[in-house]
Amino acid sequence: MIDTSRFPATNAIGDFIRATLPGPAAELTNIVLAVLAILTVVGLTPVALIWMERKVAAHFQARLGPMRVGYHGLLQPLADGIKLIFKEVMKPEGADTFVFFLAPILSATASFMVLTVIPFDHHLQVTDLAGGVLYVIAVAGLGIMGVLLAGWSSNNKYSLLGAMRSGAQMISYEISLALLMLLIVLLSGTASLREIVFSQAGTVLDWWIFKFPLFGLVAFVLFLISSTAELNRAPFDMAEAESELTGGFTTEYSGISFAMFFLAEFVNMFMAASLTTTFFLGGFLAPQFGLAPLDRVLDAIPGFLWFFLKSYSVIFIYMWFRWTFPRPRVDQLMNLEWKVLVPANFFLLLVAGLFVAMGLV
Amino acid sequence: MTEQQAGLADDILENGVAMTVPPGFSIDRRERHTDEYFLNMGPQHPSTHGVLRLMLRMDGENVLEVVPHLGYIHRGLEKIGENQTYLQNIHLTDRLDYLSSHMNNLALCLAIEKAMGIGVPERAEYIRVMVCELQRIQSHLLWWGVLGMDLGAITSFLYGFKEREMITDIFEEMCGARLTMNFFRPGGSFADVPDTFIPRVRAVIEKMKTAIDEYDTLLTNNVIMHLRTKGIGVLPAKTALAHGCSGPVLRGSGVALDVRRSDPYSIYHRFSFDIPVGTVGDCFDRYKVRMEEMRQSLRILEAAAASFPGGPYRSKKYASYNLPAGSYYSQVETARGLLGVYIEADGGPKPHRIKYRSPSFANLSALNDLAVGHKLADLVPIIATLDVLIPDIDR
Amino acid sequence: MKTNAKNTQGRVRPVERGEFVPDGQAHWSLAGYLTHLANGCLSLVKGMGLTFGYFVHPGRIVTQQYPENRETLAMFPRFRGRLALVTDAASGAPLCTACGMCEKACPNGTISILARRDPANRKVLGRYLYRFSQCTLCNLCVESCAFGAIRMAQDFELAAYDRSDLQLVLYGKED
Amino acid sequence: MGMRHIGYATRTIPKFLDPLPGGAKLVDAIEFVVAWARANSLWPLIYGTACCAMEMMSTGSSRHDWARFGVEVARATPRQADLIVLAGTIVEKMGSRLVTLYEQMPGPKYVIAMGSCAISGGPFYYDSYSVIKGGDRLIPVDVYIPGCPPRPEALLYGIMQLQEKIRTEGRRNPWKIGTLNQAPFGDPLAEAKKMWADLEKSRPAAPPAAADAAGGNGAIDRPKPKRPATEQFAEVARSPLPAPLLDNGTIYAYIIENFPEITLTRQSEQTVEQVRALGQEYLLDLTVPLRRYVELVGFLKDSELLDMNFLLHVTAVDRPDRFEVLAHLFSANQGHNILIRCALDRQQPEIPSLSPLFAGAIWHEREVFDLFGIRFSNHPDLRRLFLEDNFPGHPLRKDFDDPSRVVRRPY
Repeated sequence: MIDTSRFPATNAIGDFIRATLPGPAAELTNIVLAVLAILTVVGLTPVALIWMERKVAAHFQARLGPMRVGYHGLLQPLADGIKLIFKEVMKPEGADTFVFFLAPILSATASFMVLTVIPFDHHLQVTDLAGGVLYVIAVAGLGIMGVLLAGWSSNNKYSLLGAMRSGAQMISYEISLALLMLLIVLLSGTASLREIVFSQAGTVLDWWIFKFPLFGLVAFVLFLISSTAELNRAPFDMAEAESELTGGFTTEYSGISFAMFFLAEFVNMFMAASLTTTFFLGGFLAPQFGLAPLDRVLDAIPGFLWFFLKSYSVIFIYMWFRWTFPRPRVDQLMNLEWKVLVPANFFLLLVAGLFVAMGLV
Repeated sequence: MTEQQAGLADDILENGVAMTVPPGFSIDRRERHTDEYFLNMGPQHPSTHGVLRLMLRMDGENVLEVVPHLGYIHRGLEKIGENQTYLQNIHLTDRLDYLSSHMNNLALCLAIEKAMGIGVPERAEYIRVMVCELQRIQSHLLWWGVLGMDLGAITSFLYGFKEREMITDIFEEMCGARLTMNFFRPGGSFADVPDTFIPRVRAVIEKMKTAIDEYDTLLTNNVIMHLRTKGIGVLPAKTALAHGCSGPVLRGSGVALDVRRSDPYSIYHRFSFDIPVGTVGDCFDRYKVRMEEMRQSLRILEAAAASFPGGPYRSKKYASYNLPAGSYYSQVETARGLLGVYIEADGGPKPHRIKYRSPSFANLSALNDLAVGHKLADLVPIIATLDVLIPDIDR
Repeated sequence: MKTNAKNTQGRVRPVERGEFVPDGQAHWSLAGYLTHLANGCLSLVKGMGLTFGYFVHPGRIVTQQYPENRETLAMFPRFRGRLALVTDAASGAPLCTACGMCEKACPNGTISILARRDPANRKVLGRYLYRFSQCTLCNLCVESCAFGAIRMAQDFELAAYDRSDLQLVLYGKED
Repeated sequence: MGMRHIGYATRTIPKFLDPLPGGAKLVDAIEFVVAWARANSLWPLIYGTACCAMEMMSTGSSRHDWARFGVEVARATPRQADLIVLAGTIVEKMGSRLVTLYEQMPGPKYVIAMGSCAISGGPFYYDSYSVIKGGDRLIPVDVYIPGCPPRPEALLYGIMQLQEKIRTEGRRNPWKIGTLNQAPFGDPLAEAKKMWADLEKSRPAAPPAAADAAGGNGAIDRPKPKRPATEQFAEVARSPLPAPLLDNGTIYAYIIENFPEITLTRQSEQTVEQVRALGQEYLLDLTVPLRRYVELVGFLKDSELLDMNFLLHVTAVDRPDRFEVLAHLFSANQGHNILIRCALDRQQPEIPSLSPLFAGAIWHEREVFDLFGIRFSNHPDLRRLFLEDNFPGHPLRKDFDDPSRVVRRPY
């Protein structure tokens, strides 16, 4: 085991509050602060990601992207956001009002709840559950509810088709995602996300992507594919599939309720990227190359910066996928899951079991 | 999307369940206990390429029957044409299949030339062939980009347009318009090509050679593309001929009908080019045929640019073009297939009847045969590889 | 297929269909399956390589920044932006003789030539109405003019808030 | 379009803030920010009917890249769109759908009419029985972009004009939505002529000097009309094209051998030599009696020699005393084509359908039924193809006239 004393679980602000305020009040204040911090992340991530998505897409496509709103279009997401908030909200005739407006909230909430267990840095984590992985699987599944309800309540055939596709897809891909998480749990011997990060301490080669020779890389790629599908992101955006279903489950949503789905999509993407980072890329740990002077420099950079750098790199890969590939058909997507990914995951799990039993990792 | 209730206004109700079937379907009334439902697609739908409207009889994601509804851009071009002189009609043909506007212009000019016995100078013939082949490439580039976009690969749309703009520039410099050219006249064209024409064409040929390889990397050789198009929308040669399909759709089904070869016009008979044909007749074959056609067009362009002659660009201008009474027909191979112009002249300056035999019209009529038994998502590559243009159908 | 005797250049050639997704139901074999899988993955990686190439080469960006490049943006000399009258260089008077050829040549009734009699009782141009809202910029009017009195101008920034602003009086604007 | 369309927040905020001291200033500030956001986040609806849609796509392409304005988020569903660019002609059948789309968009919503067709019907203003003469007869238009089609830069300029309009929107400059054009459409050409004649009549006979000052069209400094030298072109002889395998004479001889009652249309002589003399460019135009029409088409299709396996089109011609239905056949393998013509009674036009022979005839015959009102017996699905079921009359008949739809061209 590594020396965890280098990585205290508390941070200076929390410690200060605990020292100044009496017990329960301090805890409460700390919780409020943590929630606010997460909300800030949730609020700012989509803004950054929408800008990034549009600029990255543009540069993949030999064009410039937003240029005229702020410096290189930096204020573009802000304009979009304000516009959506001040737009008329419509509800189609025959829609189930309560469910129709509940669905986007549910969707946005689910993605935001997962972030509470993500270790952004060794002392920046709202709570470190012992069964953090289980919590992630459970809560991420809630997002499907939002999509299904949105499609069902819209009173539109396209919405319904989109929601059904999305439901089938997300439930299927949750299996391979869970299997891959299980793989990491098996390898690292813990289900706490913080502990999983610590299990990758050492050099770059100790990250699970490399530490589990070759198979780690395969698992990483599989995780990327499954999470793309789980995110309903192109090329696996069956649920929205603009050219087939106009807007999929969001067809009838306008204004702020559409903005919620939009927001959830980007927070989800960040969440998936942070899970990838945590499981495979050493989380908040600085990359170490075994060269003492360089390592010291890298280590001096705060962990959460490393975490965001790694997450955004993963997000870049998601975008890269999106702006390169055509979309498979919905049944081919299912084929991919059940005939390729699930068997491959079981195989990986088997190999991992052998590795662990033989003490190779 | 906008009219799910369309066609169901006079529902016959049976225990509160609507039993009426929208018009055009092969069944008379709904079955009470099946899961079939009707889905309206269009006229405003991203993958119907304009304002095509499809009524689908579906079972889950499976398409049982497709009924296309036309006329959402029927402008009555043939009626308007009866009230315009032949020269004015040329500018109306721009608006049939606006991605092949030069070829449309040419078809009408050929008919007028045939009727009045007007000859065309050598340089004008070269201009015609080159301009038409440029436009074929331009149209296929747009088709390729839009096909990719429909399949979810939006980047292909932008790559296709990148090269397309080069060709658009040639046209704009040559005749001042980017889309509705109105360039050809009986006996030639209204203006000579500028001096920069041949260098620009050479640049396009050079660029396209590498660009088509890029397209192959991005889409043609992409495994998802193969999964989406192979075995989808198989059109047997016999069905294709019965529907009067033409162009890449017919050639994709293995029938080597190309008007440029079988009923040559202008000076196409002097150029060497291959006719790519499909073997299976599915979306992928139609796709490959178009990709190959771009290469063959480059071949024609290369040969034409090498021997581009001087001389006049048009033969004698007439004050008015009064076709002698009679019936005249000419046909050309546009980017979408066989475009025919039939004129019934009464000796005056305006036609008694002008009829455009548009390729997309016949190609789309085979849609039901193609789509039945496939998934909703397969309609997208099927419509995209039919490459229909709705204003061309509706006229 | 029979072909015309004089027209035998080129040939009919079936297109290639590629191998890595087999047509129809291929016989299942593990080696074949894995090969197809590997080839498929390779094709995806190649596509990603292509787009990445564009991402890292800003030089390949073809975007023209329109409102910012107004100074350098020039239309081609033949560009048909809108109809304009040609005026005599010396006197500034239009060359138009109000003969009405362009009016007749226009397929869309875009042009109205409103003539009047000058004191010497000759027919002269009184007002030249150009319904830009209806114009298809087909160039037929310019071709029909025997006096070179009209031309296509290269303007393109012509958007208007009001429909009636698109009825242009090219000559003889009063009130 | 009333208050309902401007959104809940927009309506409520001033209500609460205005009474407060300095609240009006705050509302103005909010309005400024919101207007800025709206102007810079115009999501267009994917809507395009004809040519202009191609230029709209070009505007979205890498070269022009409307993403620079934040416009690239084109939505397929009207619920999320702010802007509808009327790209292309709007016909009657599409008109009602366009209004629905507009109503499905949440406010505030903006409309740009792109190109001549969307502004006024453009090339289809005269003589068209189906084109709506301007999109602003259906929905209020904010910006008009003339051109046919307008260049991408022109569309971008139009978008900038719209942004300008949105930015100045506020309580001091209330948003002026475009007006609906409800003026009855007439013939602008004739109207202009009439107005001018009236004006001329009312104009006092001015002395020559005054006329000069008024219009600058006096006799004195007017340039003499000069005809600039134009390029002269010589007549060119038609160059021969490769001949098809079968010449018209052979085809004609073969057909009349089997169908002696067939006649050559509009030819005085009816011999094979006459057909040969007409040359290869002559379209073989045969008139067949109604009773042998289908039989002839079937014969041509199945004939080993002629091999007419391709139906080009079925159409009709309106003659003063009769209808003529034309079936045009083509040999895909050999490249010759034949036009078959069959005269019909003008009162009760009915003819057997070719659909058992060619599946493609189904749509062609529906088109003829729609536009000419000719019935096809044993047709499987004889419905109108292009026009609404309740469209009065059959527009391609020469006697069709519908002043509520058609403006006749005056020349």
